[in-house]
Amino acid sequence: MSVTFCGLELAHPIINGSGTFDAIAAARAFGEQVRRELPFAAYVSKTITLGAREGNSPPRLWEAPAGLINSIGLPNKGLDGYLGEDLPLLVGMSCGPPDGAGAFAVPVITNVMGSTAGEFARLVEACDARAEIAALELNVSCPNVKTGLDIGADPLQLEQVVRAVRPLTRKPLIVKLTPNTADVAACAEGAQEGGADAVSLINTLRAMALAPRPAPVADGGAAPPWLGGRTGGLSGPAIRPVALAQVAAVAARVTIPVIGMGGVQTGEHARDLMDAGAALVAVGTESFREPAAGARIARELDALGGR
Amino acid sequence: MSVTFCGLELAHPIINGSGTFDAIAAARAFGEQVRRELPFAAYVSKTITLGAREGNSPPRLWEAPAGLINSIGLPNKGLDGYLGEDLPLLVGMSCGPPDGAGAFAVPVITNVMGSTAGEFARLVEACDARAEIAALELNVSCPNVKTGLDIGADPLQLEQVVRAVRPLTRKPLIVKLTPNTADVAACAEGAQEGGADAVSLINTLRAMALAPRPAPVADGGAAPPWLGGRTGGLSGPAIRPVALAQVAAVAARVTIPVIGMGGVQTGEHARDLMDAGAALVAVGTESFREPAAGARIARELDALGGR
Amino acid sequence: MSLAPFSRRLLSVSAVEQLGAYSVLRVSDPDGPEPEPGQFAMLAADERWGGGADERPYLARAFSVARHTGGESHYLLEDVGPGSLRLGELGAGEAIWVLGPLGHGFSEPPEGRRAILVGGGVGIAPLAILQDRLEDGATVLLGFRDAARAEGAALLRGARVATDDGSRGHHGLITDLLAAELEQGPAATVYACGPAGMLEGVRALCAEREVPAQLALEAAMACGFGACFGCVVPRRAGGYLRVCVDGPVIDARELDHVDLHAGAPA
Amino acid sequence: MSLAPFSRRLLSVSAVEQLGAYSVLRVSDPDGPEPEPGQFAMLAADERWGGGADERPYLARAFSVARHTGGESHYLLEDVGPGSLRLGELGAGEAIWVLGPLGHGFSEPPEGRRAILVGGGVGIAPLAILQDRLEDGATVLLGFRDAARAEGAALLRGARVATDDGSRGHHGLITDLLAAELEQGPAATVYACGPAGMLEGVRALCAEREVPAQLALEAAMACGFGACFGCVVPRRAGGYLRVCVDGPVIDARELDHVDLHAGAPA
Ligand SMILES: Cc1cc2nc3c(=O)[nH]c(=O)nc-3n(C[C@H](O)[C@H](O)[C@H](O)COP(=O)(O)OP(=O)(O)OC[C@H]3O[C@@H](n4cnc5c(N)ncnc54)[C@H](O)[C@@H]3O)c2cc1C
Ligand SMILES: Cc1cc2nc3c(=O)[nH]c(=O)nc-3n(C[C@H](O)[C@H](O)[C@H](O)COP(=O)(O)OP(=O)(O)OC[C@H]3O[C@@H](n4cnc5c(N)ncnc54)[C@H](O)[C@@H]3O)c2cc1C
Ligand SMILES: Cc1cc2nc3c(=O)[nH]c(=O)nc-3n(C[C@H](O)[C@H](O)[C@H](O)COP(=O)(O)O)c2cc1C
Ligand SMILES: Cc1cc2nc3c(=O)[nH]c(=O)nc-3n(C[C@H](O)[C@H](O)[C@H](O)COP(=O)(O)O)c2cc1C
Ligand code: FES
Ligand code: FES
Repeated sequence: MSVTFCGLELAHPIINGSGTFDAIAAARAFGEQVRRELPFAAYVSKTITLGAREGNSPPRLWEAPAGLINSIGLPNKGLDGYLGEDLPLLVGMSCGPPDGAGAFAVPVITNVMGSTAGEFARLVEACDARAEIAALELNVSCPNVKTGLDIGADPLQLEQVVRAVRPLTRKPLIVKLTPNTADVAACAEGAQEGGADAVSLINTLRAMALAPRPAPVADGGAAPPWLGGRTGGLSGPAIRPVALAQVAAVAARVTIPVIGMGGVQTGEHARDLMDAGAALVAVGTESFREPAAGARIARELDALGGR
Repeated sequence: MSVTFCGLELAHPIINGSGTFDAIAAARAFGEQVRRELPFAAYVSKTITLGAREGNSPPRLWEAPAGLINSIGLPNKGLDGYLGEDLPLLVGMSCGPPDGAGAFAVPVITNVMGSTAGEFARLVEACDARAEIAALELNVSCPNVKTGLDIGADPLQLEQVVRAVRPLTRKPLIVKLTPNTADVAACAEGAQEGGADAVSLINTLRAMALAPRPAPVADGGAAPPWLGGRTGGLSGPAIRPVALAQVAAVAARVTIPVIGMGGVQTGEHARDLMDAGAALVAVGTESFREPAAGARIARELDALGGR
Repeated sequence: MSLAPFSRRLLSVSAVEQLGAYSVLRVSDPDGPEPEPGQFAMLAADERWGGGADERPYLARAFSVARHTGGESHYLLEDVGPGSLRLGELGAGEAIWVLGPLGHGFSEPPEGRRAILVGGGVGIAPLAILQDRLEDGATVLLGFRDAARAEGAALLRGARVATDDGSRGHHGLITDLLAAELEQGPAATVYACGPAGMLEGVRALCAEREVPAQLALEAAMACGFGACFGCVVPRRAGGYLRVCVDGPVIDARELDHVDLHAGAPA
Repeated sequence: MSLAPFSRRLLSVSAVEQLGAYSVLRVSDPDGPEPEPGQFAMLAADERWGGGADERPYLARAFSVARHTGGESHYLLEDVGPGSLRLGELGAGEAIWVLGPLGHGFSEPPEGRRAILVGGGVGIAPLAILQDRLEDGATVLLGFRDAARAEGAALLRGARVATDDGSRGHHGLITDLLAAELEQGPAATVYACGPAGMLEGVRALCAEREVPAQLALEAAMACGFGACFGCVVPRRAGGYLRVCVDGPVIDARELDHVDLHAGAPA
């Protein structure tokens, strides 16, 4: 069931969604076994930005029908902190194939976000210099400083950003598309035109929750947004049907491989995304409910007949 | 708790979402009581097109986590059939205010969709000529014949369409926005600039389901899309957090009133949308689970203190 | 046709009883309208409707009224998914939402024609209440996959049974028995309910012999009262019928064939 | 700190018992690691987790280990929403998913300082297992809203109680009792768990008197093992702490104040 993705040999097609599994923290909670038996065939880092970020003020979570709204705000140590402190702890992890035979090395995919093409370039250059990083994922769900719209929501702008960073690395370049757009397939095409080696989707859907009543709403007044970041992103089973539609639309339009994600909880959900055209499947929110979900899903997928 | 919306006196702020309540069929199933005690303060017709449409081939439904995917395909008798056969049956309905005092007349809002500005113009003109129609709702979730993208997904294009039909009627003109876009607030602004009297949102999120296994998937092959229309639209509780975010974004940007909808099941959900800026709230999928849901939600909203 | 009250009603479960591979859900409904044979109701448990496989069920589920007697409605359940599973778990006294009776039921047999009731699997349900109401009795032919399911035949009186695996009654299709029956006496009206394949067999057989047939169809339903346009089957004359309001009982001549997609894939 | 097995485990409920306004959920876990006082577990019912109010719960819920004895873990539940409601409904023999023990627990009192345990409401839970493990005994001060909740005090031995409505024990805040206690003997270490307002009172009181305090915090959690970054509270030195991996027990000096938003609004 091992697969090759952009030249990387993977034990199985299940990886993690960026920002949904912290291998370093998990090893603190569960011990070193996490590093030897990572539930994912590749490890995607959370989004790294040039400077360090604290993230949004709490509350950061709201449970929705069959889903979760988060407004985490991309807390991270910044590029230097990541490369200096975290990356060394992320190398050398391994995972088992679903059939239990042998162990596979787990490549690190580093997810980065800039707010300009220039920032993206600096991030990509710095990551390119590090042999421990096997591939890069660009998080383009970031507002354009001028228009306020996500860079990734506009096919042309996206193409330009990817084109600008493409020459800076020979490592596989994955573009994580935003689902909050009119035509995600056109965005995927833009990424491909710009030189991306793969696209991944879907990121979370823009969503909101209001403060629960009664407290702390002033009498008669409107309830304010609950999350510190005002809006957040919806993930989990609720978005699975949207993910399937977007993955199918993208896979039908581009020739580069697609990483599908969004609400995957079982091997059948993973197979659905692969049937729709995904080469790999990422698990996000389901890992919160079950830290070893990725390994279970890989086994279930295997039992379904390899895909 | 009665409200005025675009000059219409309504018993309460709860109306139906287009295409989710067929008053004529309901009267066949439940009797004339439906017409006397409609659960909605205004009745929104399903989407009417110039020519008659059969709709998509079945299957048309798929149950999703906390939601429903439909691929109905806008079946309708066409403009002439609607105006000639259905409209006469839709006038004269009444509903009670939540406190049970007296009866209010229920105005008819006719929802229309064209595939070009010209088609929209013909639909609006014909509806304008009918006194039984109190207001018009334009469904702009229709693909532009040239670009394939929804007319309503592009602020400029939307503004042009609205501007073109605006002079053709003095009846209130509501624009039903598509949620499948990068910046729904910009689209709302476009509608307002074009002369809309109100906007309504959200329509369903583009979604997909694959055929359940084992049958009828050929062994080893990929499961095909299940729905006759391949993709469908996701509605119900799953999309409520997305609806809240979009309604809040739109209400913060436009000055015209907003009709909020998406996954509303209770008075609290309606209040949330009103807190986010909606003047009226529409109930869609919840009516499928409970035909009189609209009246219950109006009562619950009333009990919460008027909003 | 009996009209449903314009609101779902919170009723109480009297009992759930096993009947071979099926279960019979009995709901106390002393004040509800008397359903007609072939009508159905949309059912949902009051508590814990949701949270099953894939976070479902969410919508209510359609079930034929199998019997209505002593102020109780009976429904025959086959556990095929999260909705029927949850309903089958209900205990006496638990609350259930009922919207119904809905839809257009069976009509009386025309003068001079005897009734033949043909049921397949859980589709025997509406034939039980039909048998209760038919004054002149009827021939009853019921097909099942296996003997465990064939125990369901006890729902009707005097049924002749066929099973796919031959473990009870005739080894083969129920349409074999119907063909023989029509051979003997073609002055009949056929009332049929069951899987799409069986209904198509019945339809073709009756069409060939010019025997009138009333087919009780199934289709995935979101609402049950004509609101969603989701439950359609193609009509011979073109366009679609809504199974919930134009059916579920449809004159076989309205259909070109019984569409496999009408209900769940078998 | 005890490490959790790297997978949630399907365990079996031994019993759910009422304790005044609370219930005690007992889960059989003979093979699991011994939790340390202050550690917690993420719990979810195996069946019907979902389908409650607003189609929730979806994520697992954090509960402090209140006691661990005889191969059983005990959790103290207050019914505040769909998750705690569902867990409280579980019956003996039903299956429950347990991820844990998680987090960083209480540490031993420094030499020469006696332990004062201060609990509020359902927050008394981790103090029970702490009392079990403290060799030298401890002063126990527990505050509750009313007498029905104050019955929870039976979870610990020798507790002095305060209630907001005066229906049992001291009429007033538990911090009143703590202030008096510290007046008498300031060579103490305070272990506290309860609502944010109470914890802030304890923090301020101890800060003023330079008494060390260990606060067991609550925050909305999606994962419980550092994956989601959702459970943060502001750290005095700037930035945030993740309550699940940096806590839930945090040295009071790390905090500028206990944020009301840390947990649910009271
Ligand atoms: C008029 C009428 C009368 C009926 N009478 C009876 C009766 O008397 N007794 C009885 O047992 N049944 C009856 N049915 C059928 C019953 O309503 C359906 O089988 C119902 O879907 C069961 O719900 P479930 O959750 O148990 O199964 P579901 O999960 O709904 O599965 C049923 C079928 O639906 C398909 N399916 C699977 N997943 C999904 C999904 N996510 N969304 C949509 N479809 C899906 C599959 O093909 C599956 O085989 C009747 C149906 C109709 C329309
Ligand atoms: C380390 C730790 C230990 C804990 N120990 C215990 C314990 O021993 N006993 C105990 O009873 N509790 C304990 N809790 C608290 C418990 O985990 C929460 O109360 C939990 O949320 C209950 O789930 P629920 O579904 O019952 O309630 P919820 O619905 O989660 O409601 C709880 C609060 O969350 C807020 N809320 C409401 N709706 C939502 C929503 N949709 N999304 C997010 N928040 C919402 C509200 O403010 C509400 O008051 C602990 C928490 C932590 C972090
Ligand atoms: C708490 C949380 C944090 C996330 N952080 C990031 C992130 O840092 N970068 C990113 O590209 N995506 C991030 N995501 C999005 C996920 O990688 C994934 O695209 C999305 O959650 C959909 O998958 P799921 O439904 O399986 O969770 C985050 C999602 C969640 C729930
Ligand atoms: C079965 C179905 C049919 C619909 N048909 C239409 C339609 O004809 N025109 C339209 O503008 N919206 C249509 N909608 C969208 C609804 O009006 C509404 O915008 C959407 O369902 C979100 O609300 P809800 O979650 O409360 O259902 C339809 C929705 C459903 C579920
Ligand atoms: S089930 Fe909705 S129209 Fe028939
Ligand atoms: S609960 Fe997820 S990081 Fe703490």
